[in-house]
Amino acid sequence: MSLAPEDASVHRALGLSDEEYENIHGLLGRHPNHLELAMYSVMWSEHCSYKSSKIHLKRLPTEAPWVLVGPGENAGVIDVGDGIAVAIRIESHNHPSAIEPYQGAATGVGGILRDIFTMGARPIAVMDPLRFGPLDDPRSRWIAEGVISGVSGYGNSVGVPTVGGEVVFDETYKGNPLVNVLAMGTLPVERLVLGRASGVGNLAVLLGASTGRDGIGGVSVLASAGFDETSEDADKRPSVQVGDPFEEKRLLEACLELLDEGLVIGIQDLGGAGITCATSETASRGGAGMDVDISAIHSREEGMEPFELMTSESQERMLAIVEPESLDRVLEISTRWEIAASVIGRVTGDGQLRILDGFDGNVLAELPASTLHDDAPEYDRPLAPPDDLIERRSLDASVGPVDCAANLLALLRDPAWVYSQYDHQLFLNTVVGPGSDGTLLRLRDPKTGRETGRALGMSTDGNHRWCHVDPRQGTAMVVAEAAMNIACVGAEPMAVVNCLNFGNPEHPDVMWQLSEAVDGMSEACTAFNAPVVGGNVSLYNETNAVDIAPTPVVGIIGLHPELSNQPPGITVDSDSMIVLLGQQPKEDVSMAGSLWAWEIGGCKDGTLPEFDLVQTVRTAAFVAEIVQKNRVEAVHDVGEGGLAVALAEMAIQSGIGMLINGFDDHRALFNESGGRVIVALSDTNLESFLKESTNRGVPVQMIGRTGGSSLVLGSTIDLSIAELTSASRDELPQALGQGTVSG
Amino acid sequence: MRFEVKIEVSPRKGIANPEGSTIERTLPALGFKTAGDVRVGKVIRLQVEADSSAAAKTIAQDMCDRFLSNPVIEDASVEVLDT
Amino acid sequence: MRFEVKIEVSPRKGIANPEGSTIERTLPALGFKTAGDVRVGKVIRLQVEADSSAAAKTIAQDMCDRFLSNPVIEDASVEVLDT
Amino acid sequence: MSQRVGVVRFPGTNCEFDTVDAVNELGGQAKVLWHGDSDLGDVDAIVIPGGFAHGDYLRCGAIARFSPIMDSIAAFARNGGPVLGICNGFQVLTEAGLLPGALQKNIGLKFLCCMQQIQFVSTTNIVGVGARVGDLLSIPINHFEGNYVCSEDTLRQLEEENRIVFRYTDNPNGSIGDIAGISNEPGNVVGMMPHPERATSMLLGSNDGSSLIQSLLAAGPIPTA
Ligand SMILES: Nc1ncnc2c1ncn2[C@@H]1O[C@H](COP(=O)(O)OP(=O)(O)O)[C@@H](O)[C@H]1O
Ligand SMILES: [Mg+2]
Repeated sequence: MSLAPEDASVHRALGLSDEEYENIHGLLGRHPNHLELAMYSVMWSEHCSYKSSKIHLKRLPTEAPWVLVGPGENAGVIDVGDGIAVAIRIESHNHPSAIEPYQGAATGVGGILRDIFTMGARPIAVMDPLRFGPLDDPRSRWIAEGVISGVSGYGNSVGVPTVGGEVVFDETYKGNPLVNVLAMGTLPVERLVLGRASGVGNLAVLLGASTGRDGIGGVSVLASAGFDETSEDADKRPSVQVGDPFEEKRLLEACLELLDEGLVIGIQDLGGAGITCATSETASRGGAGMDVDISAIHSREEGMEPFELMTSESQERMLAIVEPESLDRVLEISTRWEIAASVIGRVTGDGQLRILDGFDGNVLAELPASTLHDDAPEYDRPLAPPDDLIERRSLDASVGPVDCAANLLALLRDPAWVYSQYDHQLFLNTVVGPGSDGTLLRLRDPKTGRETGRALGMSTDGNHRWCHVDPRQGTAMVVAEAAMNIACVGAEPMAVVNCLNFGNPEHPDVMWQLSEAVDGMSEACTAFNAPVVGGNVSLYNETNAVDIAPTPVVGIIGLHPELSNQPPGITVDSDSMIVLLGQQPKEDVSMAGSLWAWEIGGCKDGTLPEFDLVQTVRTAAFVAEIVQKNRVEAVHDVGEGGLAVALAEMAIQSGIGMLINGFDDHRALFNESGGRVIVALSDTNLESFLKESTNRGVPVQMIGRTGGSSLVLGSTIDLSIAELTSASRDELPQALGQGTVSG
Repeated sequence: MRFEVKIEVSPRKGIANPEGSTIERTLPALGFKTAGDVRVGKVIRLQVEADSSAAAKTIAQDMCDRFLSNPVIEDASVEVLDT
Repeated sequence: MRFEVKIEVSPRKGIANPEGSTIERTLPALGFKTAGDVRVGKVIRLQVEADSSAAAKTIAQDMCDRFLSNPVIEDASVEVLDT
Repeated sequence: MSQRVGVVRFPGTNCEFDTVDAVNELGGQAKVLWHGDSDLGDVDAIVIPGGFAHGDYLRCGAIARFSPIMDSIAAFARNGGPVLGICNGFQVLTEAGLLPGALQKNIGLKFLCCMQQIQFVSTTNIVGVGARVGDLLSIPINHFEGNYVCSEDTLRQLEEENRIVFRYTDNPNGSIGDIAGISNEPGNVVGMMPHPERATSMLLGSNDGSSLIQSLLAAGPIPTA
């Protein structure tokens, strides 16, 4: 093989620093050639190597007796009893979605699903926490509309229901949307497979779509460059990938059939860094090496260069490691599902990843497989809080143009227009779908389909406002909010996955945010006894050198132990009592980080309201229990927009008014002090409920009654249900449903 | 003046075209053994009010770039038809 | 010989064309005040192996009638392009 | 009685197992039929379930209708065998010419997944056993192309021959005449956009779909002219 000594420009153009280049030189004991350099550059990119964040992620709690697979594999896996395991993972597709919103989101869904079936699980749910620039910005509308259509177009067609998510609009995401996608699947515990290649002589079979020039260098270009309006997006055009949900569906069914028949030793999806990543990861995890025949790769275009084939991010491909005896059957199943299959590799015993032109042909690259990720750089980047932190925290976020009724109308936004575009019912598991707090899915045996009488609660949550004000407490509050959402459908937390969406890690304040967020997440996950089983880090979320507000997003999963009927939901009956659970804030509670402060008051800083994590854990446990026992008629947690928004949502969905006493100023109505839940129940049950709640150490307060056709909130708000409804329901269809332009 | 404009939007070369490839895979089963390289695009016809044919083309081109296609993955051609 | 064939499939006159009408409704809001009468169709390009251009057209027409268009809602036109 | 129900699976179908579950739950015996086989085996009825057969590329159902199993289904239908197409299944039946008309994109150009109210217009078909004209049902829809279109002649014929099975009470997709489902003339072939299998348990919000599936199980072959 020809080893050309490198001139400095090549590795830099590929995004490798001089130091990283020296490192490679040392590992190989010689200068790498271009192909080798390309392989290191994709594998050592931020996206694949987590080089800036790894050192912090180690502080997350990751263990519990029910955790079967923690972070580091394609997906986290937990044991939920009855021989059933649940695989779960979340990922970002932020940068691709900024350029081609539909395909960016579509391929985001496709990618995360492969992470799930790679583990041997059938994906049964997707969730899509989405964040866009403001609705009055045309390009942000275009991105939002495209992304939502992309999730819908791909998710519905591939046949996995999208059962929940978030949709947030804020200035901070203008130019840099956040498109995170979570997927969950179930599998019989004994079918768990891991992405490893072992057994010298075993074959690596590339399954699925042909390899084209999609996302060549996409890993480095798309994941490590911010977008500014001056640079022509055109440069990044060839990197866009197009998703094919039909190919994915066939690939999924074929892979599940291969797994059912026990035909694969290991299996790995092809994501970022394509074949380079899949071959090196499977080989090094299995303590093996691999010979890869580049001429065997089925490609979409003529004349593709080896480095293109090795780094292409073409979608809908998988790499299966099979014994030679099984090959015929593997090919038979592939043919039945109309899936292309090529033997592209052989497992070897020497730990080397060799790229060959024909198994007996020229050696194009040769490197120790494990060096591509085990030896990836790890940085302890400088971190520091912003210089003006103290000053910022001293601001009063409660000032602004107070008009409580008008403020309430302005803060309402029903996401139904979004989730009604998603099939959220497929597989007949959706007991509580999008539109309440958590989602609740029947848990059925993945082998027999038999009901277990139990259910899985899920929610995704993020809050850039809280995290901007205080990334540590803000992140803890986000985890608590997620836990409270699933408590509202009767589920107790078991595990968390997270997507850390942050700005440029070369900025010390961004690294500080990330580090603080990790600590806040650790504290809260420990308190809820919900270890982190997986995650994803997305950095360089910036526009014109301005970083986004820190946005850690968590996905939580928990169990409802005994499901006999639908949980109460957020809709109330007439003439019920309304009770508020959880610690009530003082009159002068801080408004910092609240939706009101950002959208109405215009102040983005201050100090977050006090947050009692221990009390919140206790309240969440109590809420889960009363939901399981059907003790209440309705339940809804207080989140964004505070009590006023939560009550309005209940009134709108029920079509029934409320009369609430007290809460006479905007602080009381819109503060976002954590850990509070609204419940509705009948008069006859009230007495005993209040007593029990107090006995359980959960503060409780009777605040009003349902009835009539208006929401009367203290002395400042008296709005008809009709008015509230149109303010909330019409906004998204009016802004996004009428067609959008790219700007 | 009113001009009839025809806009053809097609997937860029090198970009995957799942619809085209699926149709292509189907053709042999229908007895069309001799066809291949299928690409599917969109064609949009509309009327534009403008002072001249050139002005109509400019309007249609703008519509095309900002609304009807995404140049990142699609090529578009605009044609003002004789009337 | 290989011929490049272009097939245009368009919504039948008299049959509602939701895509066209939506674009039409949308255009004014996006600042395109001067356009109307929008119809959205498909264009399918493929290669056909045949002895002559006329033979290629026959094959493509057959494909079109049996598969590529649905006469209940669509009209189709077939064109063999010069090569 | 049509106890044994064949549920057709094309590549891209995704509601086949939900349909199997619903049929089994309601006392039938469902089995999945692969689109590439032409033998229907011993089945008393066929359901073509929802999903995206062949990715719904070109047009929904356009590729599926060429699958080997479709000729057998056509023959089965000609002999009066009960055939129900749900959602994508309805689209396949129109493409295959077993039902008239076509299904276009929703008028709002968005996919729609939500509960929808429909009303029985005709009960002289395989889903109408035990039902009365005017009965209201809440059944989810889940489609992008559910906007039924046909020529005026066809519409008149459907009306005259009492072949409109359901109409929406609040038309979500622009369907001509608010049509949510139709049948062939004898009533043994029915296509409908709403998903009855998704409305078979109060735990999931409605069981109004159960009666339709029970009707299918109760209906025998219908004599054809
Ligand atoms: N992008 C989306 N996709 C699917 N469901 C969504 C989306 N956005 C919001 N939802 C659903 O709408 C409901 C309300 O969302 P949200 O206001 O974020 O809830 P909460 O404040 O309780 O976390 C939830 O059930 C959520 O899953
Ligand atoms: Mg909530």
